[in-house]
Amino acid sequence: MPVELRPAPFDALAEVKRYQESLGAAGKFGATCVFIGKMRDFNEGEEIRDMTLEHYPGMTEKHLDEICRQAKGQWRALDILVLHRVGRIEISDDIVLIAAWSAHRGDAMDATRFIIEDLKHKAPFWKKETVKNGERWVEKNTSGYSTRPAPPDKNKN
Amino acid sequence: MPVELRPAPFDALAEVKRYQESLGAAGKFGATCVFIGKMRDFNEGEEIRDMTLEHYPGMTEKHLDEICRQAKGQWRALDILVLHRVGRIEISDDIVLIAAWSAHRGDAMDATRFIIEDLKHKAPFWKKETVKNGERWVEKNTSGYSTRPAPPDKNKN
Amino acid sequence: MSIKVKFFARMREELGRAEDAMEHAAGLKVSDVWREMSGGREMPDSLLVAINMEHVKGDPELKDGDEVAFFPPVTGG
Amino acid sequence: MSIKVKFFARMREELGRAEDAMEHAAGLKVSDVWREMSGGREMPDSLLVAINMEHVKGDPELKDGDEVAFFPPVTGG
Repeated sequence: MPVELRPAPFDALAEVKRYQESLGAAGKFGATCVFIGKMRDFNEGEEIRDMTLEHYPGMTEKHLDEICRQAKGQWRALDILVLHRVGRIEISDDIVLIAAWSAHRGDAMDATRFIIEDLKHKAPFWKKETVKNGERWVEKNTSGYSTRPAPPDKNKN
Repeated sequence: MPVELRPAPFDALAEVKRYQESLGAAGKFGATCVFIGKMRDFNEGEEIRDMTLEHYPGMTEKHLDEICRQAKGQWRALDILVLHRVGRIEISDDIVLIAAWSAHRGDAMDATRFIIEDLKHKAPFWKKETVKNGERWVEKNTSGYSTRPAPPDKNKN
Repeated sequence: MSIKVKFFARMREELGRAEDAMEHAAGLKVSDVWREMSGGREMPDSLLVAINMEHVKGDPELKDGDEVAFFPPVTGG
Repeated sequence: MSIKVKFFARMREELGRAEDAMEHAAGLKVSDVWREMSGGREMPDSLLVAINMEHVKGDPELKDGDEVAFFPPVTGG
């Protein structure tokens, strides 16, 4: 159940592949859910040039370990991988990777969702963006939706 | 928004990477959610040797296209990729891949979840497993959970 | 009118064919097709039906040229 | 007793340092540390506080050797 802070760029999909192969549990899990958050070139209507991600060494790792422990306790996840960039980040860099392996799709997806939401709202990271006229702290993470969706109509045929 | 049925094995993570690169939208999406369903070596307490996936040519593709269209209408997904195996499937083969790209994590994750649930409950595919004593049809897809999870405690600090 | 009929998975095996066709006067319903095709078997509760590749519920009436498919609960993904 | 204090992000910039320390008699609360460290500034509504790397709410009392951290809303992921 590795949790790692990465000061250098990483390729999230390659990391999932590499870690999955190291699990050696081929055939033992039926469901994998992956969430990847990437550095965008815009935020709050403004063009972003790059970003610096500050964290609280010690607490950040501890908090992420605790989220993963909670997720594993709540859903039947066989394994979880969390990677998060720190330091200077360029456009299109992968910032965060959450991956969960389970025998069951609901467990894999809910565990992934729980971890990214907790991370976004509680893990001690802070983004400072470079925009045209200087730098600015990102004030607050958003709800993660562009619009509030209506629940899908499960009864539709 | 490609939807493809694949008669031959595919590497789901490599397909995500390949398709993402073809999008050419580097920096335009912030969130990617991927769900991969793999062939397990056990089901309902019995060891599985291999499996055959039957489908309804024409209707299956049409239904998957329609699910993706609905998902795109409901969430702000920039793009969606759906691949599904058909035919004879071996242990550990990737069976289904759903990937959604969005500017927002909630949209990417909800769209992915909606598509896999609809696919599991409505898309015309049928699994026949080879077990020790012969073959058997899988009777029904499950809820996708090993246990019914309690909602995470969002207020915990 | 003429109707095309398809069977999948367990239904295909039980009825011994993947497709068939029937000619009939107007007013034919899904349940009539099933009865004719299955040799009078009861329609299983879990049986699913599609007309022209769209899921349908209940027992709708068919029109000339329709393709009716009978199949068990789906198990993809 | 002695307390270690840390500041992150905007708080670090506004208070001009990443860490500090203070000595005090027993009975010190988080709000006392903030007042002392910030030169009497009002505590921002959105300010978050951790003691020994755990989030805390309210205004708990500190004990000898505690590490108190002040930071703005988190924005990772």
